[in-house]
Amino acid sequence: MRGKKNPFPLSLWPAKNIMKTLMNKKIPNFIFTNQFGLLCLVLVFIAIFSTVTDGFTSRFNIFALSRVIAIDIMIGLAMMVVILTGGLNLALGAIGVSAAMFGGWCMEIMGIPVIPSIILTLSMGAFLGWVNGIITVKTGVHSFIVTLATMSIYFGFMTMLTEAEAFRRLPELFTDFGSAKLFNKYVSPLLLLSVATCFILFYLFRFTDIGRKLIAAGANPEAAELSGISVSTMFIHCHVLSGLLGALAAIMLTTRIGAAIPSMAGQLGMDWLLPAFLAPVIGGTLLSGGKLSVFGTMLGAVLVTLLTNGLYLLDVGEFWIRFFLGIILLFAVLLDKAREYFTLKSVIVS
Amino acid sequence: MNELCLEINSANKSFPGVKALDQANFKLKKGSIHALLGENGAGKSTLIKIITGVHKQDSGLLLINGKEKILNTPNDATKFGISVVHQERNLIRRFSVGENLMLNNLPKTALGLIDYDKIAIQSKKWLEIMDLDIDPNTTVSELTVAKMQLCEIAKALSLKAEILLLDEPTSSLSPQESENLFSLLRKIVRDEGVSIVFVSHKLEEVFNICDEVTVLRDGKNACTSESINNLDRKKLVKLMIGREEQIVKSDRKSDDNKDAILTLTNIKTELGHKDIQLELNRAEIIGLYGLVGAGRTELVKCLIGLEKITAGSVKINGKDVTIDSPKTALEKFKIGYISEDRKKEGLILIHNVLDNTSITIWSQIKRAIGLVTDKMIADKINPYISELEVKTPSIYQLISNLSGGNQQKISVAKWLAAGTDILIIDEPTVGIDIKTKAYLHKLIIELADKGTSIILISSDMPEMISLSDKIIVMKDFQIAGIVENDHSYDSVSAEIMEYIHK
Amino acid sequence: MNIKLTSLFKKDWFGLLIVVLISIFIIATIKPTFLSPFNLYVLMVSTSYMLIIALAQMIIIAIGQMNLSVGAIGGLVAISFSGLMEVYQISVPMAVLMGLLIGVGCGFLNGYITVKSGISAFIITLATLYIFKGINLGVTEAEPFYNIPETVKNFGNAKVGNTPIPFLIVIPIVITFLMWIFMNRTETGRHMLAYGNSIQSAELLGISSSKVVISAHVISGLLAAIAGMLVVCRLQLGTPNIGDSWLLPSFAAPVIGGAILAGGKVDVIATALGVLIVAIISQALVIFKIDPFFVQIFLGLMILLAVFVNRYREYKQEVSRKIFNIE
Amino acid sequence: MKFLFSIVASSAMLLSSSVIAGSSDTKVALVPGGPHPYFAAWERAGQDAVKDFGLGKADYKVPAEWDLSQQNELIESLVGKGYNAVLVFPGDAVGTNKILGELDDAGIPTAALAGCVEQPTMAKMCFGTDTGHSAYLGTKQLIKSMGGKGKIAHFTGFLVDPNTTLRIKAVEKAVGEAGGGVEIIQVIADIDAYEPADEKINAFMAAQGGEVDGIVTTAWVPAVVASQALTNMGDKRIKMVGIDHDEVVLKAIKDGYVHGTMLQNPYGQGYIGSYVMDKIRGGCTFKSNAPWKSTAQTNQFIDSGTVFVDISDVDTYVDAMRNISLDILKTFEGDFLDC
Repeated sequence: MRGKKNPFPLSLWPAKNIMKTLMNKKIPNFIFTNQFGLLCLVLVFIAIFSTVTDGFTSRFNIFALSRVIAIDIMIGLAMMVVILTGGLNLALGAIGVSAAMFGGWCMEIMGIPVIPSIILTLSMGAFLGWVNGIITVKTGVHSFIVTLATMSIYFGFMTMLTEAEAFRRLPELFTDFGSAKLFNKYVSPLLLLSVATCFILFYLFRFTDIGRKLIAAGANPEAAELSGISVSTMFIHCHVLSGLLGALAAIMLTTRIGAAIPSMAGQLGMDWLLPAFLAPVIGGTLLSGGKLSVFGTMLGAVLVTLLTNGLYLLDVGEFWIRFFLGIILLFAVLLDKAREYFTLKSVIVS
Repeated sequence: MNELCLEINSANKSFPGVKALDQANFKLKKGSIHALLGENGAGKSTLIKIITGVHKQDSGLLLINGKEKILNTPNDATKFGISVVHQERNLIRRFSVGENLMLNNLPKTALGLIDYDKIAIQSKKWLEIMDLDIDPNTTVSELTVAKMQLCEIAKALSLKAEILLLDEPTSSLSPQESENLFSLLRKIVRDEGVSIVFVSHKLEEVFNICDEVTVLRDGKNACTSESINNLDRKKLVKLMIGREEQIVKSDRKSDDNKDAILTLTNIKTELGHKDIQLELNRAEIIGLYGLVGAGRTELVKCLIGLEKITAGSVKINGKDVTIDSPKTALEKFKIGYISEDRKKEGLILIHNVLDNTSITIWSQIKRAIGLVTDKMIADKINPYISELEVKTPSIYQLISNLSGGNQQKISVAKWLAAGTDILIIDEPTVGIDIKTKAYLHKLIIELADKGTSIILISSDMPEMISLSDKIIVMKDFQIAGIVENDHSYDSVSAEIMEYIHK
Repeated sequence: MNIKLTSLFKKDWFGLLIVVLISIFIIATIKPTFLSPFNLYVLMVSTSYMLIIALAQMIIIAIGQMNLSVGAIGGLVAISFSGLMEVYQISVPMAVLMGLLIGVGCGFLNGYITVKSGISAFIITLATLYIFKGINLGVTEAEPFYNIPETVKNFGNAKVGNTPIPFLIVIPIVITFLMWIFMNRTETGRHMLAYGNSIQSAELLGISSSKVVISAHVISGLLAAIAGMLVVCRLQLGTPNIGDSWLLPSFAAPVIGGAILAGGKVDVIATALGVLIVAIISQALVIFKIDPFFVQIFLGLMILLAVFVNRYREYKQEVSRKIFNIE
Repeated sequence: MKFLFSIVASSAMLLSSSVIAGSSDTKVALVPGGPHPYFAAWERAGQDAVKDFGLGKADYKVPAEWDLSQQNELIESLVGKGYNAVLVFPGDAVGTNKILGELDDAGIPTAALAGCVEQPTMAKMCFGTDTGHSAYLGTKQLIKSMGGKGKIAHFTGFLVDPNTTLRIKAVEKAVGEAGGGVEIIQVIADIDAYEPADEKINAFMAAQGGEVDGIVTTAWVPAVVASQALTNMGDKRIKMVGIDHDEVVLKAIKDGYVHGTMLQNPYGQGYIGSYVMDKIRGGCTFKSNAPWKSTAQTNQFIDSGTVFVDISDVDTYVDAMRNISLDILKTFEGDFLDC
């Protein structure tokens, strides 16, 4: 069934398109997109968990869930922008932690007020991302290997400079933001921040020339270069953006924990890698680059966090969660290959 | 004696939108050296791919020593005794020569380990046949290109190959090395009973060693197994490119206001070009003609900044400029390049018509904070889509779903939308159906009339003669000669041929 | 004679051997206890399992792929090995066999899915990393297995006669020798390197890529399993977080040993010397009381440096091939 | 999808057959900082508390890794599941305060167990071994066994563990009071896991083994690995004071390689902690003039007792710990609570 319009790979559903199709009663093409499938899956799991476990819909759990989802979305977005180039950013966790510790140092030791410190933290993240970008582009080495090396370099330097000491006395204004509650105590403001970032990125990739160039460079670097796009600059932009979003995710995690702790993203920041891969890949971002879905990544992050929380509540044993996430990642990756195979194999319209 | 060791009769093969082979046939006599000739797009490479098992023919038979064989993978071809020596070598550069020769059945010692001494002895036998006195333990990467090629032929012999296919074997050999290769080829045909399919664009080599010639043109046989002695250079060239179809008499008035928009003076490039002179006037079409490996595409890629120009000056409207990237070429000097490889360098297959056509104009049409909506783009590109009559259900259709002809129209529309002053078009009509081809020719002429200066690269002689005002003939990365085109096919094509085979 | 010498110089491992000898000499002059029997013993112990881990990654680099689940396989086998002995009182040889089988099984899974799905091994092994670690945590609930049979414990501390050489290093040395034989003297080994060099020409020679990829991953899984069990002997217990810190060193040693990550060029002896260099530097840091986290920075820098050097060498070759030599 | 449904269905049945509920509806969650042998005693302590005090539940739940956000996530999901009292070993002296505050808003009493959080905090109390004092006593014992002079090394736990800084300062204090004859030549921290501990301690013994005369270990895993190292080397010259009651350490004491060990009281902490939580939920509050002790981190500290065990009483350490717990329990309500 060739839909009237095969949507631009990125868009969830432009408003006018839905209205038009509803009027002439044809199934909107959006039904077939990956994002709709995810939305149904999320709703199904919400239904299951709220019936099977009593604590799921409690105010406390929803609030806690909203915070974890917020951070996982941000981490997913930070990895998505690098997957766009067909590459990977293993140093995402290390960049986030280093930026957050730098921010903690600014706020606690240097006494810099909160807002300038946050700006400094974000620029530190962007700088570390820029370093990844420059090395990858200048040497032509696959970004996986470059970021594998920079992961341990960044984390090592951070730990040496801070002697693995946490910054615990952060200003109240900063730490309260993490536990503030909105919509009569159901949702954390962090979630609003993440959703807002999603819309900003959606606007960037869907409605601006830079965004379109980033996607084109990721899809076919040779063709993009010959069409007047400086592919190396675009790849560096992606890594800078990834570093920035990684720093933002780390700031959100720091407000949540209330302290900037070296081990917040685990050994070498590797704990971030699972959520960072799961959200975009489940969300429909092609691992070979050139196709991404911002809202897909958001829904991917929601689905993963929902599942983890549900498994915790179901007393299935918190230890088996990592196993399930591994299985889901494998299925998502196999699905991703099938999707890529499907798009290229479709029928020829002469 | 001369029964056929390899026979292909009435093979057809078509790709989306174009028929590559149309009832082509090929007969290789045992113990003979047979030349397979044809210009770009004549179906030569498709036939080679069928012989070597890379592609399967849609219909038609392939017989080896009289028995029909089905080749599903390149491996089957090797099994049935057909070996190939490609341009890009198939040897493992880090292994030793001996190991490369024996890799698929390495001799083992009693313990099942590789016996390198046995390898040396056994491989020595094959190397001697090729007069290669190199120690089998030297690693391949230390050899010269010529020696590597001889090793590859030795490997084919070690695989008990009866039919040896050499694809442009002398493209990176010095004349002296080529001569050595030819004498060896004659020797192995005589002594080893091997038959050789020799694919080359250097006609003097064909006359030097081949017994028979098959020429392909537009997917059909211009001649089949013609013996070499009743052919001379002129007749052969005529077979290769002689098409009597009428030349599109372009009513281009040759106005002689010579304001040069682009001048290249004694250009040398990193890739090996030497003292290139070129002057492109406004609204003029210059043709760059040459055979495969003449360095035309490479020259153009240096011009738009993909590769480095090491010496000489590039002037745009008389001013000295340096173009360091396609981005500067497009944005500062309005130079566009339509690539010959549509699928890899021209278009983004997984994106739709809207994106591919507008990729060059996003930064031009963006509003505040970089805003570029689908509607803005659609308004800008729809006129070009309709003007070029691109058949697509909607502008959101994926490029991979369009036919070859429509894809080529999109890659042209992309640059029309960008509004370039200088447009470089590389092999515009390779693998395009006749109707679209004629349409593209008309379009190129209209473009020039409207003031765009065009550099046309093509190895399609009639296309070149009907379109370009002036034809520059290139050979071995240098300019062999410049032909003023008066659109009379015979005189111009003869003059070009003169330069090609000087 | 000098032909022999020059060809020696061109070998990767010769340069590394010089670096190892010089660093030992420097450290020993500054701190004589560096050469004390006990210190050599400790050095050899930490080198022992690291050597096998590096070989487990090296064989995958040989075919131009990457195996992120080396640590997870090692950890899973470590807890299964110790768990079987503690919970089910399985005899040591039987437990060793089952441990190896688990390693082979995990390796086969990695190889099979990579070949059948056509997805890059890096992504597949990232997913199986979490699957194997998930099984590990699920089974042990993060509790180590303590009472390991005496024979295993003794093996962990035993020394060869009264020399400082621990039994633990004997197996890795044998395995390194076997791997050298495999990579340089067996057909499958050479086919793997050929595959790593260029998949297209390997297939043209009738080398089946699925056989090569699956056997490489199976061997990698087997080696990871052996390393996991050696660590259990060393630590005298099976703790779930064995293998968590293996990823970086498993890449650093082969890359220091001149391996090309794109595949086709690995050197067993150079990799072993790479492991030795990492061990010596880490040991030196402790002696000179330098911050232990410097090891992380050192490993990262070494990977980048080695990758740059290889990239530069490849770039040199590429340029020379591209220029049209018409002289 | 079918695969996931089957998991959900099977675990739902599992849920219904949980432990038989006691009279009171208090459901205590005992949450350590991460997987570690020290906390194993909490599991039994919880089960005994349910039997002895008739609690609804007292379950020992372990985060998969030593990671504060994983500990927070686990606590949040436990509260979501209905646990209404939380005893926590702080993943970070300040970081954990944040979640304790949020639990308090939700009306759930919390207390720090075996490690304290820095004030101001919403934790009702900090009930654990005075780790600083315990390290101080241990170092004193070590110095005594070394004859008052020599060089010592100090191996301690994770930097994220709130007790680590207390222990490092306490060892320095004890050495300071030894009149200059004793000197700390190296402190190796962050090695409370087997692989890093094994690597670092053996590297240290190899490099500085000759110069060091005494070793004080103030964390479980380093104590085990150090005792093992001394036993392997058969070295009785170097004196060592360990911590906690791992059989390897106890065996080394019996064999004379280790001078003694500072016992903490994990069982008592879990047992009495659950009791206090039940009382608090029952409406009791802490007396304003309760006999709190104070440490560097908090002045709402109750000492769960520590005792030095050497070769003489190494076999009877279990009774020693048990007696301490019973004494504390007997007088607890009288001294601290008014209900």
